[in-house]
Amino acid sequence: MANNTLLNIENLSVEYKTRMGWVSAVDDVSMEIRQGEILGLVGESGCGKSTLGKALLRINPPSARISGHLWFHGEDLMTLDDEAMRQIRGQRISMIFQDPMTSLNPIQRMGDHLIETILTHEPEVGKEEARERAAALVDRLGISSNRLDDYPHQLSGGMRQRVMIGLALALNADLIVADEATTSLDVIVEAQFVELLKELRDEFNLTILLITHNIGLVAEISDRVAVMYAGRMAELSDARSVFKETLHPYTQGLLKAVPNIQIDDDEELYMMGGSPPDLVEPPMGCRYHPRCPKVMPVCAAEPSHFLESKPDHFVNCWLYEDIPAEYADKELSE
Amino acid sequence: MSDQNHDVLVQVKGLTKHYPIQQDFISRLLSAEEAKKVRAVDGVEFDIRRGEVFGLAGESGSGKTTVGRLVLRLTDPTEGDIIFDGVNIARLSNEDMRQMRARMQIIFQDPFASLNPRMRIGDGIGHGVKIHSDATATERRTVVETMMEYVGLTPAKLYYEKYPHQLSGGQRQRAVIARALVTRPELVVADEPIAMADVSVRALLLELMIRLKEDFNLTYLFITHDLATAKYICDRIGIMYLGKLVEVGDLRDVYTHPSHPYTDALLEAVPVPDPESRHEKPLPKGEIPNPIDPPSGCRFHPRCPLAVDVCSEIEPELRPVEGSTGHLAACHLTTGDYRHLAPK
Amino acid sequence: MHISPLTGICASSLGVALLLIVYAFVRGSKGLRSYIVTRVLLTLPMVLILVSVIFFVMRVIPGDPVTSELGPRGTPQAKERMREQLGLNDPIMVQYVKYLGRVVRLDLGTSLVQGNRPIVDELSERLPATLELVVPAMVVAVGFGVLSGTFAADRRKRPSDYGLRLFSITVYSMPIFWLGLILQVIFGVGLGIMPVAGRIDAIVNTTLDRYTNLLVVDSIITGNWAALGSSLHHLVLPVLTLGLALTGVFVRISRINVIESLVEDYILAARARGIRERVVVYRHALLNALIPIVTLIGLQFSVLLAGAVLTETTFSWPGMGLYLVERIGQRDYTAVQGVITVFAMSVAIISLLTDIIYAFLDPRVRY
Amino acid sequence: MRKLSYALIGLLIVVLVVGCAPSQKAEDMKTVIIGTTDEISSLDYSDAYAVHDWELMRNCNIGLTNYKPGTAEIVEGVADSWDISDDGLTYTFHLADGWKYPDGSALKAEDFVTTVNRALALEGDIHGVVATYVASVEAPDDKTVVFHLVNPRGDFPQIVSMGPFMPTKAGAYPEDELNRFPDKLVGVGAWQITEYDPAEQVVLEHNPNYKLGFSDTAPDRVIVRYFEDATAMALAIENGEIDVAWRILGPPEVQRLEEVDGLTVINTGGGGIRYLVPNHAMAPFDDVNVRKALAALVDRDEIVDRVMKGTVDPLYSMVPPGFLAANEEFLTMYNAPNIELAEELLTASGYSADEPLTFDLWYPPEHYGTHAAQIFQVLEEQFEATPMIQVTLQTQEWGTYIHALTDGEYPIGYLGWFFDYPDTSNYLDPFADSVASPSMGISYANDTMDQLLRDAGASTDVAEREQLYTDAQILYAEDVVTIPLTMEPEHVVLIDAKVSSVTIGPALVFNYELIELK
Repeated sequence: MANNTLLNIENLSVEYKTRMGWVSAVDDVSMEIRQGEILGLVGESGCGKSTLGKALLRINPPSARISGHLWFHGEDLMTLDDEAMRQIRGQRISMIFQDPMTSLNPIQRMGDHLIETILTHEPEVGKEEARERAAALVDRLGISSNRLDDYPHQLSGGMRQRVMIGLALALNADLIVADEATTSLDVIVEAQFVELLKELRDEFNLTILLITHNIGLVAEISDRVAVMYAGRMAELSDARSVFKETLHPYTQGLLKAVPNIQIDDDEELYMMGGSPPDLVEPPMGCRYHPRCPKVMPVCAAEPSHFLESKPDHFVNCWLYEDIPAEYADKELSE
Repeated sequence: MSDQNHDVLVQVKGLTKHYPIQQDFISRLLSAEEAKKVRAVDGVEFDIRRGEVFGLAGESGSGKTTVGRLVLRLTDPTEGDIIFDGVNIARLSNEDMRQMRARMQIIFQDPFASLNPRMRIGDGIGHGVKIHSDATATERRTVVETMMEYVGLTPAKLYYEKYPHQLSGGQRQRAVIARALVTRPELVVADEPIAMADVSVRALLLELMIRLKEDFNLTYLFITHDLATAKYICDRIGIMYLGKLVEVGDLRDVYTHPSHPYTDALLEAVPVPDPESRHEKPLPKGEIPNPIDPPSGCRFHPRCPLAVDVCSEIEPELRPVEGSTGHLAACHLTTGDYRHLAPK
Repeated sequence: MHISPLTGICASSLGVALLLIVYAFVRGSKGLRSYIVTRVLLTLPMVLILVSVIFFVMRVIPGDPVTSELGPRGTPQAKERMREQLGLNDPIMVQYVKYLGRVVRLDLGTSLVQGNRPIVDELSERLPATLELVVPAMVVAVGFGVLSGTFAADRRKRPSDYGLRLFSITVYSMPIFWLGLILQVIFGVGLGIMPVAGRIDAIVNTTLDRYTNLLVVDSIITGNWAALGSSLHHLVLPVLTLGLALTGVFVRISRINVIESLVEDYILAARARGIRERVVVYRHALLNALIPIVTLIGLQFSVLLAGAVLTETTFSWPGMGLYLVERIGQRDYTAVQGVITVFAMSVAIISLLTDIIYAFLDPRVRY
Repeated sequence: MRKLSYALIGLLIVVLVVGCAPSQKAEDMKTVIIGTTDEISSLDYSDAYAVHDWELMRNCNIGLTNYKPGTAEIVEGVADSWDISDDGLTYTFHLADGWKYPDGSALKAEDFVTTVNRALALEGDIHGVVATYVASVEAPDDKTVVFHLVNPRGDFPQIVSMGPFMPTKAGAYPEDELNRFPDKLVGVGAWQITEYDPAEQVVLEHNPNYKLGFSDTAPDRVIVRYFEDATAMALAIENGEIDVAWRILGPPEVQRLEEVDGLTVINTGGGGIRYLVPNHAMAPFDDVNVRKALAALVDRDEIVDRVMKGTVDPLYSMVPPGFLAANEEFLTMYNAPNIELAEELLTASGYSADEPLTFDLWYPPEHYGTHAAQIFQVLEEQFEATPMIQVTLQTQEWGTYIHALTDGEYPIGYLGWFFDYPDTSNYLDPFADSVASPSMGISYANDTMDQLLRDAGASTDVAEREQLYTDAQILYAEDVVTIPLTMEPEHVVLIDAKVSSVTIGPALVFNYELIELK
């Protein structure tokens, strides 16, 4: 574990109860989030990335079953009682949600969102001071502070998303979890948002976990990239390594399937076969094996492990792991 | 501007749609100005050639979705003509229009919302056949199952009986496509058809749409906000901003030589999945303004990095880009009379 | 000018409405302001229409007031005199215009029975009694209903939720007079701690000077604490009865609305900011849920009046509802017309207020 | 939110504590609270014509004559003697000394003239009653009141005990219009009304100058509390909120309260009667045999026991017990149920089992209480005990019913009667006098009966009147003018711990000063 680890996720599993049965949304995920980095967490819908993000704040629905450890400043967040956890939220770890329209209380003024957050965690601050801080904050985010009394519907989409950032920044949280924070934005606004996020990271020394399905966005902003598939971590490394020295077959396929704006090459988009698995009854072994072009006998039988195959480059694939003897033979025979 | 060399299926001329704003009668009584309205689409002109994929791109609020609905006359235009295969459907009676509808279909963005949750997939797909033809139930079922096989809902007999919630997102979108194509239309308006799909599914859907186009001789009006996706399917593309078409032309021309600063900004803002080529160019300021009160002159001028005085005064017209016949843009500085003012 | 409690109450409720409207006007957005102006201006024709409908309906319903009052043995002269007195000999439009003129001056004519008292005097006694019953009942119903509905929503599918839902269905489906009777038997006759009838103890009543006929108000302004205690004491059971009967709806509606708002994204976002759970539920979720509830309050007003009739009978509470029923039985044509006029005007004012509060509460509504 | 809920809880506690704490007001006055479901219609002597109004008036004032407490017997009131002219048309009353109003002013003969003249001049409810008897009135001096009558009336001493013959001080009421709700009600009686909250209560306090004085056990103050319905009043007395419950408790309340410990329920007799109304002007009830046959078939005990569970009494003459000459002629003459007699009578009129007597029997469904339908089912059974009768029950809403009945449109119907003033004549004249009878839907006319009733009315000799009324009742039963069925008793309920006794007579006069407290 590196010294600059901010949050260490250890064997985190989250299951939901649905009518179909228990869904294994996050399955035995371990990774660390480092101080000051932007960690991009990518994956397709239903891969468990949002569930993972919510688990960091322990705000999954009450029906969820969570296990594992979340080491944060020497404490395991999983062992905290509700009140202690509440104090962590917003103050130490905060979250930016996907849809800023629905994530802001429609009948609460923009400023009141901020003031309420500040006063909740710092009750010793006066109301006036909280308002001044809120004003300074939105000003920094490029919104005129005389719009503090506006209601969410009076703001544009970009402004609303800035308010969401403001709420996350209001208490100088150590870690910001941005869950699909740009999905509802148009390209230009999204690009502006990404720019702002980068600026803020440098200015406030933020640590950001950027959860998104937009691989281009991750490439634009992330220091390190984690790829999730069907509830498991597939690959994790610095951005360049993931994009340029891709190890996992899923990541490889995903990158080839991403539309590219560059017009000079006329390549066809890669078509990944099959469809994401049903997590009520996930495939045995490696969950990607039914779609994997490099599938081996072992893949269908035993899950691979998330290991550091190159320095600081983790991957969860039998291609990079010693295959147990009984399967090694089979491969040879085929 | 219509090019006689091509067989034009749809010609849109001066298409305009204004929505009046709901105002209470007192304010209307008190205000001396004329009633305010949302200028959703304001004088848009383009052709769609038979057999091509014409893309329409822009941010939300640009009016692209409204254009799609106007082309099918799902809403009535305030002004302008829509000539579909020689017939001006903007002026057709409702009954004539109803018959025309069999020749045009729409695919919506959200497959969940556009499939009746209480109808079996097969019945949902066959619904249009029921309305537009007098086929018997068995004939209908055959037609539907053939189309389901075609779009990849195989085995069709199995999927016919399922309900929307039992399908994956990609399968639902296939069902929506099958439903649109089962009546064998000539024109398909696809409104963000794959925006909701995951990356791994998206390519499959694009491939499917292209294959269907070839097999059924379709013409697409492909509405999207995602320029990267558009690249893989569109032959020509129009860029809309605040109810106006600001640039139109062959996709390759537009992407390689964007001739409107807005097109340039849009292309520039698309994130590239390569951490080594992160973009550096400055972005346009602010957001798309309110279409109730659009800026004067060029509607993009308040955000335009190149804007000069004239941009706020005179509204630019679509003009051919130098050296290209089918590539037009509406910018004083790149195609208009004020090229000399363009910053070097 | 003689100020009766009726005119006083009309004036003061209009004043309260005006204050509320002015407050909303000053605090609200431009859109809200023009909405308020429109809504207030629309209220005038609405009241006019209501009052006109009452006038014409009273004239087409079968039964000649003169015959029913004087009976079959009334002499033609007596009938003629009475027609003259009631102005029934004028052409209908003349009667209509005169009637409107009188309504504006709050002159509702004189009763045909009970010593021909002016209706305004009778309502001056009855309206305050009803107000004193109905307003706290509504407060109880809304306050208790909304809070316990929210509580149930917060504890969804737990025993307290099931308990409250059972309770709400029970009180909702229980006839009011029966509920009242049960309370009377338990707390009055059984435990002997609550009075079962009337507005105030008869003996204490002799010490109370009446000004507004709102006994609580009168006892406070005259500093008569025994009367205050007694009138509050007498209020408990009737208010509880009417309040409980109305509570059921509010429990159910608030529960459903709060449950709906609890799954909204902004609730999750608020939790993620570490906002206290109680604040999340009672401020964020409840305040959003309140918006549809405000409309319900307006709609429940007519139910409230119907419930007031039954409660007033059960507790011998001399209010408007009972008066109306009594006078319909006695064919007291002017009294019925007067009561309905006052009811209609209060419905108009209440609906005006709920509309404005609704618009004020929900900043998204643009008019 | 927390603050708000604390505030609410706090408020609730304050309400309960303040509310439950006993009233601190030290009450030196012995107060009796009487509950009633009646209401005040008018407190103008020249107008009022309702039982409850008169009850209040009789407590605040005294006419020239008065009822002896607890009886229907007329004794002196403020007049200690009176003379009757030979032609019976002039009555001269002599006032006793010492009668004073609460303000100390003395009663004057002129005060009677004031009331009666206002009643004659103004269109009050009582106008007709006064005008029927009185031609004029004068006060030759302060101590003498002289009435000139329209016709000779033997019961005039009863009549002058009524409201419009009570004294009012000059100026107490406006001369040219009625004032139904004066601020105070005063007279020379034991009480004065000092406060009136409409629909809530009336407060009566002593007339300090009351000539007859008060006993030690009499209350100092009486509050009459108004109730909207009998159930609430019954609960209120059970809960001790009122000390006396008086008029009008329904049978279910009476039955229930009789079971309650600590309460005494007294049957005071009553003035309300119920009877069948045959239309003598319409077939088949123009035939006396038919009327007699019904009289022979009606089993009143069955109605009383089976339907009314003993809450009403059987009535065998239109004159209820307690009134002058009241007898039970219908019992002695027909001894119902007597099927043989009925069949005999019907056969005489040509009816048989093959050609039975058929008629519609009308009643209003609700006006006379919820038991009406049951009563009429029982009556139908009783009539159809002989195969010679077939009855069809018919109902009609009260408003239409009463008009149709009194207009003579029904062959036979059902009505109730309550006296205008408590005298035997008031139970016979309206039905049997040929002038009044048609307006009651009866249309009976018999010269002998008319003579009997007019002689009795004019007679001033009690024994003579008694004889005449006895004869009239025999004739009444023979002709079956109407068929008396039941009598509605009035009940008064007392709280044992507080009230020892009350005095209420058949005339339903309740003198509050005669309430005895413990």
